[in-house]
Amino acid sequence: MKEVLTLTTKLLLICAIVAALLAGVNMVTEPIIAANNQKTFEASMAEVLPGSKSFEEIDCSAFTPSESGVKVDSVYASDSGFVVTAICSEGYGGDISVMTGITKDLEIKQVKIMSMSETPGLGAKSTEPEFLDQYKDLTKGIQVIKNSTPSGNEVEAISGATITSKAVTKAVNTALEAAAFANTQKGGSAS
Amino acid sequence: MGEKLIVSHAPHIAGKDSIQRIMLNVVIALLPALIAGCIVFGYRALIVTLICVASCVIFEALWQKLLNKPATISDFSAVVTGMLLAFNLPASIPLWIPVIGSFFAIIVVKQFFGGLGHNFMNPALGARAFLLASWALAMTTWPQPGTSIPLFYTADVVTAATPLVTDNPPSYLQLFLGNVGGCIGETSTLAILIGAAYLLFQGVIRLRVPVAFIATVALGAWIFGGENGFFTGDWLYQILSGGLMLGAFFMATDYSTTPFTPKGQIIFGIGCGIITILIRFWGGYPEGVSYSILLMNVATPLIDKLTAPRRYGTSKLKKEAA
Amino acid sequence: MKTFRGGIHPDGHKNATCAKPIVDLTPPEELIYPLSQHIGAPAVPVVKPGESVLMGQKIAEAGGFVSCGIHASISGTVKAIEKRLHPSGTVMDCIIITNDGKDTPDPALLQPKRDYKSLSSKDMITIIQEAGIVGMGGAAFPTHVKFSPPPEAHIDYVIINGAECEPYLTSDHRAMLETPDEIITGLCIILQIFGLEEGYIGIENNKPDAIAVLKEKTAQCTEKTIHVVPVKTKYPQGAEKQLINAITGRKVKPGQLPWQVGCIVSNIDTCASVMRAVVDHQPLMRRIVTIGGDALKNPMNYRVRIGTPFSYILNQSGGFSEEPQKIIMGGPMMGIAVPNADVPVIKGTSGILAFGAESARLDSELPCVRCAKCLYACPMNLQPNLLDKMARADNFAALEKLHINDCIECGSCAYVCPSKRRQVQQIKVAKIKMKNAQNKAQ
Amino acid sequence: MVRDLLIISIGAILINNFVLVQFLGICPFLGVSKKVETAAGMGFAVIFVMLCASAITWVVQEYLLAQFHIEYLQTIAFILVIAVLVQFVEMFLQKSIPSLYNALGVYLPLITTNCAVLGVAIQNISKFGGTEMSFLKSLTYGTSAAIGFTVAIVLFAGVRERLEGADIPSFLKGMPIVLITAALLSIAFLGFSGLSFQ
Amino acid sequence: MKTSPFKTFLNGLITENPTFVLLLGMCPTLAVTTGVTNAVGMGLSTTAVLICSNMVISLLRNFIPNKIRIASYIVIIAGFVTIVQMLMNAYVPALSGSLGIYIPLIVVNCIILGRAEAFASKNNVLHSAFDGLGMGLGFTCALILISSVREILGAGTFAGIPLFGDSFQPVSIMILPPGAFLTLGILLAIINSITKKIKNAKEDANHGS
Amino acid sequence: MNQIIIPILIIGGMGLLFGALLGVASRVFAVKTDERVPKILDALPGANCGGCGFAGCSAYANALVKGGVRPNMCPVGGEATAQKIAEILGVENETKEKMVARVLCNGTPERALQKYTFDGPRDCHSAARLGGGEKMCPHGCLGLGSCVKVCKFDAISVETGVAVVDPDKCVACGACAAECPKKIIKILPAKSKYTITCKSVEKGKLTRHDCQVGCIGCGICAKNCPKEAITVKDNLAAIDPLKCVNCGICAKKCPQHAINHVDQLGVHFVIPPNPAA
Ligand SMILES: Cc1cc2nc3c(=O)[nH]c(=O)nc-3n(C[C@H](O)[C@H](O)[C@H](O)COP(=O)(O)O)c2cc1C
Ligand SMILES: Cc1cc2nc3c(=O)[nH]c(=O)nc-3n(C[C@H](O)[C@H](O)[C@H](O)COP(=O)(O)O)c2cc1C
Ligand SMILES: Cc1cc2nc3c(=O)[nH]c(=O)nc-3n(C[C@H](O)[C@H](O)[C@H](O)COP(=O)(O)O)c2cc1C
Ligand SMILES: Cc1cc2nc3c(=O)[nH]c(=O)nc-3n(C[C@H](O)[C@H](O)[C@H](O)CO)c2cc1C
Ligand code: SF4
Ligand code: SF4
Ligand code: SF4
Ligand code: SF4
Ligand code: FES
Repeated sequence: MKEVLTLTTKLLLICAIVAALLAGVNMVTEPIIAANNQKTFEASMAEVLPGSKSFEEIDCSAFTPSESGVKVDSVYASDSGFVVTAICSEGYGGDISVMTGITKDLEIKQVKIMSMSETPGLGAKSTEPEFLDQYKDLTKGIQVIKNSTPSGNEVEAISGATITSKAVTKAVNTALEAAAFANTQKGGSAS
Repeated sequence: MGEKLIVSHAPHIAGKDSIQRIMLNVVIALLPALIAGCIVFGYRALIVTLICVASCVIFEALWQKLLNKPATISDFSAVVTGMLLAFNLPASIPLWIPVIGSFFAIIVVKQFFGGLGHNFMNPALGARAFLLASWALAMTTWPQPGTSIPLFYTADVVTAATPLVTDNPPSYLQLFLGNVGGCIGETSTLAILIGAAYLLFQGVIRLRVPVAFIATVALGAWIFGGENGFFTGDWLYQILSGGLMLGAFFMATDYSTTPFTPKGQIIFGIGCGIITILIRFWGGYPEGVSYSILLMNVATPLIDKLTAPRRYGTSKLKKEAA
Repeated sequence: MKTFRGGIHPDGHKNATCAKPIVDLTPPEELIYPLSQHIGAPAVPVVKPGESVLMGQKIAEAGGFVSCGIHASISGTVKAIEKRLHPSGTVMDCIIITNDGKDTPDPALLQPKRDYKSLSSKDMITIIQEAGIVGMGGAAFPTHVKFSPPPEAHIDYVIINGAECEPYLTSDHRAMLETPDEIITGLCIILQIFGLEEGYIGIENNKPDAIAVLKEKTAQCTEKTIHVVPVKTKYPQGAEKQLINAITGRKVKPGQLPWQVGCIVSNIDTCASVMRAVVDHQPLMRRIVTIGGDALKNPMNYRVRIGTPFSYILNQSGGFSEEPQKIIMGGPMMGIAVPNADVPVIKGTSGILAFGAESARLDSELPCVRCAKCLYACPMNLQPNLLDKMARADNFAALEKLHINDCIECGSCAYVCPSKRRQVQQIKVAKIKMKNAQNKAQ
Repeated sequence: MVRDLLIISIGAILINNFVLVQFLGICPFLGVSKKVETAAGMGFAVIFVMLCASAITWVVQEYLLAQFHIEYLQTIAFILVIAVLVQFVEMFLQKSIPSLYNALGVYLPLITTNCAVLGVAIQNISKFGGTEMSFLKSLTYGTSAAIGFTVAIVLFAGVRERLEGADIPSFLKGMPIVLITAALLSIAFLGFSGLSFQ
Repeated sequence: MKTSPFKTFLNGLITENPTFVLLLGMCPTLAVTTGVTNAVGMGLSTTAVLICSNMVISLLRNFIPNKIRIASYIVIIAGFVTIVQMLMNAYVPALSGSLGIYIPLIVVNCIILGRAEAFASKNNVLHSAFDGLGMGLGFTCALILISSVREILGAGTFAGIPLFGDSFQPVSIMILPPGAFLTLGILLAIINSITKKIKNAKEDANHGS
Repeated sequence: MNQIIIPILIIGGMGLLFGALLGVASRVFAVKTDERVPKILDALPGANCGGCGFAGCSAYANALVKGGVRPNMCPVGGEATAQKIAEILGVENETKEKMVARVLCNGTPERALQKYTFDGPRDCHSAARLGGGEKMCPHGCLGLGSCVKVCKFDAISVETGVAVVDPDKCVACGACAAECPKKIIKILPAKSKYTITCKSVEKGKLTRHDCQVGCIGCGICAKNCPKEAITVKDNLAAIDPLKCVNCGICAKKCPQHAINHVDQLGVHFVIPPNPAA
């Protein structure tokens, strides 16, 4: 019995000391980490919606996307427009998280892929400006086309990666919807 | 009698079958599909096939030379691998890709494991999967039937996806004759069936695997393939398109990489069928046959182990006491 | 058509001899009688060098119950008892007899024919034992032992094995054509030993003439009902377990002997010898031997005296068309290659085949490609490819699991293998090694 | 709901196979895969441990760590649970099923350091934190991941058994050929990538 | 144990290289070697944890009873890993993002527990520290080697810098899971045959003398 | 302060709980094992050769712990191992004479008559099954190296057609002797350097016919041996290794070259070819 007791005490002691140590370190790093995360996110937002300040999160829990397989993660508003982060789960390799900067007129300013796990050389090309820049200035209801020059509200799919292209577009379309929704809310609250 | 007599264990005679004869028969059986491929895709199909065959044979010979092993290229198995690899490539493939594929097939998948008979994975399909994962674009760019493709080209040539992913599917007759886009060897069901009939006649392959495979795909397609609910699928379309026929008759029957027990062969065929359906209907690839065979290749040793034939004289009901 | 699962279809090569009548061969000057011509203990000589012997006289007696006596097949003088080569390749004690050319029979042979119906089973088995009869289908198991199954045995089938599934061999075929009455009487005797009324003769359907002759003769047989059963032409149709399966549908389970499923199987020539012993007082002195093979000029069927050297027979037939490289006693599938042509015909010699340079050596082996042909061919439902692999690796535990001891060593696997693997050869070696290891463990 | 669980399960077994795609639990995968029987034994041990670990760590996370906002202690808390669990299983096996214990030999303690177990616990939390339903999902995910491990290791062991006696070039003998075999297995599993039931 | 700390260090780096010789810590080895940057990050974090845990465990080697030794070691290791994780999150967030789940998994990296068991629990603090350093750097070097091969072939870049022109079509499979197994397998084969050659040469030299 | 206290309480509490749990479980599931077994296993070389007469090292270790087994039976580990085991067990160790395997045949194919050409699996058991093998002499070495395959110490080789043991590498585990189908390997004291390299008990005339270097039982060696270490029985000479002083006279006198010094085995000394061959 005595043995069990020593074992238990010693394990307790080690656990306690380690826990204390960790708690200490955590107290130091926690605020830094939080600040970091905030900074990265803001930097991204600034990137997709340049020239705007003071982002403010809008509660869009009432919004439901018109298509399935995609959900809105967060919506921020600033003086010059909205930044919507949407996650589409229909990518080739699973979830694709897309951040879209949208002007007040509900036109796309810039699109950024936050995370994805698509095939290198195919779907992964979706992070390149060549593809993403196509979205600039488009509006609601973007269509994906293949093997021809896009016109109007269209983007050309990355060759060999239609699935990825469609998933990204879905996220972007949903972002546009969410922005519109937020706009009405804001408008509503403003009025 | 000057020389001493030879004494050895019985039996003192052997049958006429040989590896060389078997492989040669497979090569012959593959010719109709090659011809069909050339008719559909032009001379480039032939060139790709020749490159594959030549590089497979050369890699095998070089390897054996390098490792001081007896040269066995005369057994023609490398030729079969080369042809089947080519049959799994689009005719428009850049010409350096088949060479790398042949290297992977012969050296990595086959010779690393000890050469003929020791490889557990189908070399041609292993190489196809390797190429597909590496150069997916080139591997999934299928030329339209009848387009002539320059030997060397840089810009994208007009492409069409395999019938499985296009919007307006070709007719059954087109599928049966092979006037559709796809890989070199998989387009013409007719040509493949001619070859398969020859192999069956020669006793090289047995029907167990192909029938189980195709029947499972047909059944699965019928049950799950319909847009209007279960049991409405277009099973005929599913079995005529994609590489199913080529895979079922020529690749799911490869001796080295498929089960040798009769029961195991049926399980293998059914397993291939199920995975094919899974990938075709829910998967990320346009085509499931090759991966289904590869996956079942991996399961083959286990299947063989679990389906060992019952020893003579022991009945089903009574489990062996021993 | 009745048959079993598995098996192979080797080229028969039987046409060369199946139409030629059996020829009686004059015995040579010197005959050699190895003391071990059967399964079991070697026989013990009862004659001394210099002694003169009569034809049919016993020159060695059984060395135990599972053993057999040996009889002089000619009259003459014992020259020596010395070490000579046995067809199996071992050097062993043999009785050498110089032929006086007179064939003076032992007086016992000249007694009037016996009426077997008045004899008891026990008497007949004693007669068979005294006559030195062993199984002539190849294994040379003493027939009196086989005919004395344990008291608990309940025999319902006596099957005469006329399958002759080995390529080249036609001696049983000719015997069925030429001496059907001997065979039928022999079978009646065996049936009487077991107190049965019905007997079976299994014949491969590539011998329609033999089937026809026997069918006709058995129809005339009033004593017992004898069924002539055509079975499919397929090797190893003649193997005991497979024949029993084809004819009765019963399966001899692993480790069982035929009597345990109520069957007794005997070869055609054994059956005829039983008749000659019981009715004619003749001990086992002659047998029918097919000679053939691609190195031989003139394939034949001979009735030869036991003890005749192979070389004598081959020369009498007209010699070789080419220098033989391999000489086989028995069929090419199960027979054994002999070390030289001077070895004598023994009781189990059903054929002598001489192979020339081309067929004497088999092609070199390639790796197994897992074509499964051997699995389909194996009549015992084994996995010869795995047995082969494990035998090479000396993995005895795995071999045990693969039931290596069920293998009847028929060689079907090695015959069909496109990679020319020698599975049986490896199996045979592994069996010995396993026994060795077991003995060591004990 | 069953559909959800089924999708999670297929995802963990086939698409994101722990060993072949996510590289978790490679050490036992390479180490205990010489024979099918031991591989299966190891697989079952892992299934058992993972099932328990998923359940316990989920509870620990929900009712201890999250309650007190000390998620940063996740790693240490989880590994403690796992270590104790494995040691417990080990003692249990040694007493009750000595044959399995002997077969698994040194690898049982290795499950502790099998990153798959900790991996599954951590993934569970990041994927299915909160709500009651997600307890079930965690369990399903944990078990399926372990089944995926078992499937992979058993298939692999089958192939490795077959390699025995093959004429493998000397410089590849041992670990190299084992890794290349794993590479081919992983290539075959690429076939499941992109599988989706949405 | 009269060897110099430097010898201990070399032992970990080369003679008993954890990856190529001991074949430990395979999961991070295979998982994070898609790029050189990740490899360096992983390698150095592991090294840090390894040194610290080796030292502490060596210090406590007479305090910890045998029966709870594994549990104690693991708790200590987990503590250090968590610290490294928090520090990384705070100061190099980009790296911690791409190393993802594998940082907490350093806890279960067999190398660390293995060294605790095999070395730190039997040796003094100085040696343990050097063992940790050697093993850690050995691990790091191995990761860099593997990741270089994979990144160059599979993406055509080194540490993110493009190496080839546009016409280079990378062998993408090399940065997919199969590529990891393949690369490690072939590197091992090469290393094995080199060491064998060296050994043979040495033996021959011995025979000659 | 809570930020520190709570973690300590929770993790500490877990430590407490688990410590207690393990402590209790270790009692409930306690399994008795003799701790000497692993120690002995450590001391044994782990070759699992079976030379000790048990099925591998661990079987021997278990038997040792049970008692009634001598600690010096491992031929591989030799004296040092025996000493260690004796210490672990706390018993006395007795010394054992160094033994070595000797192949009792020197009939290379040029010297011994062949009866046929063998074509089959390269394994002595395989040839032995075919009438005892290629050699006319029923006792001779078949030279297909079954013994080589089973020797875990790489001590046997077949180069000239008969097996030769390297006495330096041989640990006398006896595996080869048990494997040889011809039973011509004997484990003999290493001290005696001269061996009758023949096992033929056939009559002298027959032996001479079959092999140039076979012992014909003439007894010349026995007559010349100063220590009377040689006896002839069944047409075959035998040296008593305990009496032998390695003078080598017998080897010089043997008309058949059937007595050889260990170092000469495997060396091809020239004897005119057998006219009968
Ligand atoms: C190895 C491999 C990886 C692939 N990766 C992706 C991908 O990341 N994204 C994608 O949209 N399609 C990917 N695909 C292609 C899809 O399977 C499908 O063929 C494609 O999306 C439709 O082709 P299309 O763009 O030519 O119409 C991949 C295909 C293969 C063979
Ligand atoms: C040791 C031994 C004992 C046998 N005992 C009997 C027996 O009691 N009854 C019987 O019918 N056959 C017996 N046989 C004979 C076998 O069943 C078989 O007929 C004989 O071995 C020849 O068979 P084969 O030509 O198929 O190889 C025995 C065989 C052997 C080797
Ligand atoms: C593979 C194989 C083939 C055989 N073929 C024949 C055959 O064709 N004819 C025959 O009489 N015995 C054949 N035997 C021997 C029989 O199994 C059986 O031993 C024999 O018929 C018994 O009769 P016996 O004791 O009179 O020889 C064969 C045995 C084996 C193992
Ligand atoms: C019926 C049959 C089918 C074959 N199929 C293939 C195949 O699909 N791929 C391949 O590389 N080799 C194939 N081969 C050739 C050969 O068996 C193959 O290279 C082996 O895997 C080499 O060990 C086939 C051979 C036969 C007899
Ligand atoms: S394994 Fe035996 S029984 Fe089967 S075919 Fe081969 S020799 Fe005949
Ligand atoms: S017949 Fe030959 S090649 Fe075919 S499976 Fe059997 S052993 Fe292998
Ligand atoms: S030569 Fe024989 S006794 Fe000596 S070590 Fe080798 S196998 Fe053992
Ligand atoms: S000593 Fe025996 S086992 Fe060794 S080669 Fe000679 S006959 Fe074969
Ligand atoms: S590092 Fe993952 S199991 Fe060893």
